[in-house]
Amino acid sequence: MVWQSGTEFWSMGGYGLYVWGSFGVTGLGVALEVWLLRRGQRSLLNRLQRMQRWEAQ
Amino acid sequence: MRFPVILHEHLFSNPWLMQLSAHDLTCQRGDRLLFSGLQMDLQAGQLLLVQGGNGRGKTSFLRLLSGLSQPEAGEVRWNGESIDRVRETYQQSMVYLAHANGVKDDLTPVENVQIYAGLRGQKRVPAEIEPVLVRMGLAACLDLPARVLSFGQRRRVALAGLLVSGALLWILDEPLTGLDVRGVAEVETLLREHVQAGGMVVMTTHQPLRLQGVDTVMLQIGPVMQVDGSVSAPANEAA
Amino acid sequence: MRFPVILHEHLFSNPWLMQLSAHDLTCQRGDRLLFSGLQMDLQAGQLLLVQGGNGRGKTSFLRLLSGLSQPEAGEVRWNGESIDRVRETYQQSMVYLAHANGVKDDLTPVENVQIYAGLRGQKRVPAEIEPVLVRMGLAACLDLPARVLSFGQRRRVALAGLLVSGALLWILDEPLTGLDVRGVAEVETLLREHVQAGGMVVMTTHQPLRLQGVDTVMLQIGPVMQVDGSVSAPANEAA
Amino acid sequence: MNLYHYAAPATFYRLAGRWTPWFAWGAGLLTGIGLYISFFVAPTDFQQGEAYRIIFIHVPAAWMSMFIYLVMAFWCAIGLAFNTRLSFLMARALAPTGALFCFLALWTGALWGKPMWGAWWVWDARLTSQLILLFLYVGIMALWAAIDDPKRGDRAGALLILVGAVNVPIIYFSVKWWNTLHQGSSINLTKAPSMATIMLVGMLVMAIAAWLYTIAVALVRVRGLILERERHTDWAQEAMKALKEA
Amino acid sequence: MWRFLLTVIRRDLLLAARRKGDWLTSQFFFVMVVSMFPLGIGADPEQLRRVAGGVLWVAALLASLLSLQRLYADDHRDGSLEQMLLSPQPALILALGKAIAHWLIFGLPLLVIAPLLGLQFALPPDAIGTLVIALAIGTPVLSLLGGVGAALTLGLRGGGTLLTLLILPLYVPALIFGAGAVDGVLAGLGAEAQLSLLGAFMGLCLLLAPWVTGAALRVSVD
Amino acid sequence: MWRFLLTVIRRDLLLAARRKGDWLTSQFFFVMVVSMFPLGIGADPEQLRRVAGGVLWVAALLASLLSLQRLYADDHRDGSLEQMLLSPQPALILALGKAIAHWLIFGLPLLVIAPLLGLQFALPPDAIGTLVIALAIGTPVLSLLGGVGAALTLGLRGGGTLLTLLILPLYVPALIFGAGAVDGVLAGLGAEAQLSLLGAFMGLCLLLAPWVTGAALRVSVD
Ligand code: HEM
Ligand SMILES: Nc1ncnc2c1ncn2[C@@H]1O[C@H](COP(=O)(O)OP(=O)(O)OP(=O)(O)O)[C@@H](O)[C@H]1O
Ligand SMILES: Nc1ncnc2c1ncn2[C@@H]1O[C@H](COP(=O)(O)OP(=O)(O)OP(=O)(O)O)[C@@H](O)[C@H]1O
Ligand SMILES: [Mg+2]
Ligand SMILES: [Mg+2]
Repeated sequence: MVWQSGTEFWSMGGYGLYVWGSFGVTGLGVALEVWLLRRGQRSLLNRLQRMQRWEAQ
Repeated sequence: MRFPVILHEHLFSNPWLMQLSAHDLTCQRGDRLLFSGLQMDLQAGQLLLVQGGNGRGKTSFLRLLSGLSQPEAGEVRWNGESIDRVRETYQQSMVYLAHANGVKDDLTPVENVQIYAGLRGQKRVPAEIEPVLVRMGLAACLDLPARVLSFGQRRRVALAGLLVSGALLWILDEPLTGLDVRGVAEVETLLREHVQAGGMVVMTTHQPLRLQGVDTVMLQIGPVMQVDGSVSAPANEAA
Repeated sequence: MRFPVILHEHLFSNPWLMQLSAHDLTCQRGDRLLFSGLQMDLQAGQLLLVQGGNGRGKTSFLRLLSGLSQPEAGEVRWNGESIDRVRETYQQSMVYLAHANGVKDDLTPVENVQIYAGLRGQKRVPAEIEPVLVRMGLAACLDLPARVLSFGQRRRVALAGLLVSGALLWILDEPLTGLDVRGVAEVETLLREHVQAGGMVVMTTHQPLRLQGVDTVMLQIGPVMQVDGSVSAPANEAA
Repeated sequence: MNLYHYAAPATFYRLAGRWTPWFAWGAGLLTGIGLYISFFVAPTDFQQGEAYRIIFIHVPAAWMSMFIYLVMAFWCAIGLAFNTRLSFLMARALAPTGALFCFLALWTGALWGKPMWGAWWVWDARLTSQLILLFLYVGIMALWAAIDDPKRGDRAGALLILVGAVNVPIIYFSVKWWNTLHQGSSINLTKAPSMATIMLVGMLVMAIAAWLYTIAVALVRVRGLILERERHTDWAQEAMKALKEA
Repeated sequence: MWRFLLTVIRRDLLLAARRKGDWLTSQFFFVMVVSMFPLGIGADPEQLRRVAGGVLWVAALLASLLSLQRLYADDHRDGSLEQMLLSPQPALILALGKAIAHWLIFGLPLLVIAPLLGLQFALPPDAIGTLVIALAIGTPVLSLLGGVGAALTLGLRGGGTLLTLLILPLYVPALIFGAGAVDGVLAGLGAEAQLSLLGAFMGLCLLLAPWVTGAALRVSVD
Repeated sequence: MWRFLLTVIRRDLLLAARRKGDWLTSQFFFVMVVSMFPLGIGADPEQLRRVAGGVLWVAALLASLLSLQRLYADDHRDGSLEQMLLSPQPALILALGKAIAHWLIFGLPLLVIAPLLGLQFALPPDAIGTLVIALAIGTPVLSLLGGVGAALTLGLRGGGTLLTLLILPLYVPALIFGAGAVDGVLAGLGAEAQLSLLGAFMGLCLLLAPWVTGAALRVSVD
């Protein structure tokens, strides 16, 4: 095991800001993309249905 | 004063053999199906009048015919061959007048027409062009920049361009917009002369046209419209 | 379906007292004198039909009336006062439809009309606007960007803008361009309703108009034109 | 095997739906393993301290951003040559993820650079060409966003991507050249001197995870695009019904 | 009058929102011009820091020019400018509304991006702070003065380039004070004097520019 | 085909001549951007000389962008682009003709002005010579690549700024080799290598760009 304690893990030898900044933003970016994707899917479905109903008229 | 229309001076041994046809054309704009399965056949010496209400797809159809846009399905043929394959010959024999005039604001009518001919590979000197412009009623504006011309006068410049092209097939999208009564009469004469000399015309208009003696084919896009608001069934559309 | 035209909802205690007149108007464009000494007088409940061939100066005249350009000599008066002096009241009661539609390509018809009204200081919710657009035959295009509309449909959006404005005086430069037969009939109805309700209209067109029952005044700019090409003497022009 | 069969939208839509979960779960699993290696297995670097752990994101992100662009260019070339609509959709589906990785490479690089070089940013060849790649991605997506007509968007975007694909290597070498000519190596992009095998393994695991993630996301996106384009067809209507029930 | 002003602003914001991403491109242009410079002049951080203020300001001017070209031109072409001028409110209000909308779309995002670019050029934090303040005071000047130029060149052949020609000289004071403020901080001289001059210039523009723009618009549609 | 190519070129030159002074404004823009810099970054001659190559090249890129916005846009709007595409010649020739005309109008005058500006920045004569040669090789690249961007963004919302976004990154090699050549001379390293790379890049563009532009034009009017 590399880490002796939780605090040591979070401080990353003084580089915590940089390391967690990198991993954090990466996580955020991926989460954002997945979220946008899901929302996009849902709104696409709604839009398609609306258009279908409209075309049926 | 009448000047002869300069007609198919080029290439064609016999214009009477030419033929334009559309096979199963489908046109979709955005998510809207404008028409599908449209058939059309036009011989030399005929005029095709495309009819339909606003937004039914007349302009879209003419753009397909001219090759500017590609159909969703089906194809347009010139003498039996897809226009994509014979693009060069086809475009040599065809002119297209759109809603927009294609007139450069900074050039005079004469220069506009001259360049129009040049782009089609023809050399025209002003002396050849001026009579045509005079015939189109622009005698007083020969050396004004097109910018200052009136709405109808700009349309006339575009029409003059067609005339000097000597093309066999004219595709005209509402050529009468903005023309005064005399301009309309002049265009009617032009159409008659062109078709009777073996030319072909595809055109749209919302105004009444007097085309006595012209072999006219009708093509309805979308439902037929009566003024009282009733709508009859589509004619050429396999909806 | 018919929806009432929203007419002069505002300010005017009695629209029937309004009057638009032109006094000794002279218009020069470049080195060309289009007309001079032109007189005109229009009362509420009248329609002024401005006639003349292409490039005679109809558009130039309407722009003078609307205050967009300044005459070389003479003046335009609204209720007896120069429109330069009463610009605000005048513009409140007037709408002007030019050759260009003033329709924003990126907005939907509803938004276009809404903004048009907003610029005139009026708040309109979509529910008020949609019926007007439907009346103008745009039911199927309410939420398309205007960019994809056809030529005639864009003109219809501009006309709908006029309708919701509720203005008393309409200045219309060829309102019929690009409209199909049903659109023309619709505009005729609108004009009739508007004038008969005490509105005023100044308009040009090259197409025949059926205006039975409308108090119509004619104004000829330039020589009268016959289709056979003969030209009769100018009517209102002191050339 | 008939390739055209798989290129048919309906078939591909169904296949993509079947594959997506596998890729997604694979990505999740490998990310877990990769993160475990990055933080709990890989030892501290004797030169850079703990800051070097950024490498486990930085390098996969940088790789992906470049690779995705190449894949897009490949699909566009196929699309233009054979007029297969599906290929353009693939390019469209990949671009946002490519841009994301490009941004992440820049971001993590900047965060790495501050402790290592004392500057968030230097105008080094790699960094600069990465920045330009981001500009290209953004340009492509802006072009797509500006064109409503899907067919026109497909082709215009494809032309731009191909022009970019010719240009990116030229840009890279030109920047590299420019940099080496101008300044002495006051700052070097030094690799960790001896990359321990375990670091390499961690990076590879993360890179594969990024791959699987990209594929999963792109498949979902391409399914949406297919559905949108084909919604007039019968199968698409049925698929929509099925989706609504789910 | 308020309804009119608000409609003008809301209209332009709506148009910007509708053209997805379009409004962002002028910010991207800013970023890109700034990033081009190191490629042109070399990567020496010391040298970059010294030119940073000037480069950022010049890029801001250019970006504003680019977006200004379409401030009135689009409306003019499709006839909606005439319609706006025919509305019952004075043209002054129209000009003010358009300038405000332009600043919201163009200037505000610039304030957010500028610090990041400052970092790329290795500017110290206090210089970055000054840069942002200077931009906050200076970008309204760009929108206001730019409106004058856009109105004057409306519908002229070559309007876009002519605009540049007319406007860039007028921008000079903003450029000098703005870039000067940043350089002042870098040189340890402080930036108050430059910033207050910039503020005074902004006030002057706010008073005069809408009025001139309105008049120019009337002339342009005649 | 020659008649067509010549007509296209002659047409654009005629249009430029007719809009008196308009074509010169993009040169003026160039001059002005370059002159703005000393205002922004201070007047130290040593520093100015060092940034001169980069500043001149960046200004040339920006000036070309400005003029490119209207390369096809005007023709598209008034319908004459469609007419040109409907002429019997391939769109490739059209694109080539437009690029040549653009270079004659934009690039050629630049070659005349650039030495004067070089003097302003206290460049030595040999550096100025290299600058002119580099511009002579590099400006056709700007016209050719720019044509691709102009064709792709035709008629789009925010075409002008979008064009910038698409094209500036592609210009990077021209910028680097061009500015590098000048700096190479200043540093006493010679410029042959940079110039020949620039030449190779130009050749590549000449081969590919008209083709892509033609395809893009067809796509854009569809
Ligand atoms: C914003 C800043 C940065 C950017 C845009 C960037 C970009 C890149 C790119 C594009 C690669 C992939 C290159 C390849 O595979 O050939 C890469 C790899 C790498 N980068 Fe960065 N980088 C940045 C900062 C840094 C910093 C600060 C360090 C370390 C001090 C670093 C260390 C590495 C290492 C070790 C690799 C792996 C090299 C290899 O596998 O060949 N990078 N970076
Ligand atoms: N992206 C889109 N989404 C939905 N509908 C569209 C889209 N693009 C075009 N359309 C519709 O396609 C039609 C195009 O019509 P077109 O211009 O061919 O009509 P037209 O018959 O020439 O009409 P007009 O007589 O007014 O000139 C319009 O009804 C328009 O609303
Ligand atoms: N600078 C100028 N020099 C000479 N003549 C000019 C100049 N500017 C405009 N004209 C002329 O003034 C007239 C303007 O006409 P206007 O646009 O008012 O005509 P109109 O009656 O509306 O015609 P249309 O029916 O075609 O719309 C045109 O004949 C034009 O040639
Ligand atoms: Mg039409
Ligand atoms: Mg008129």
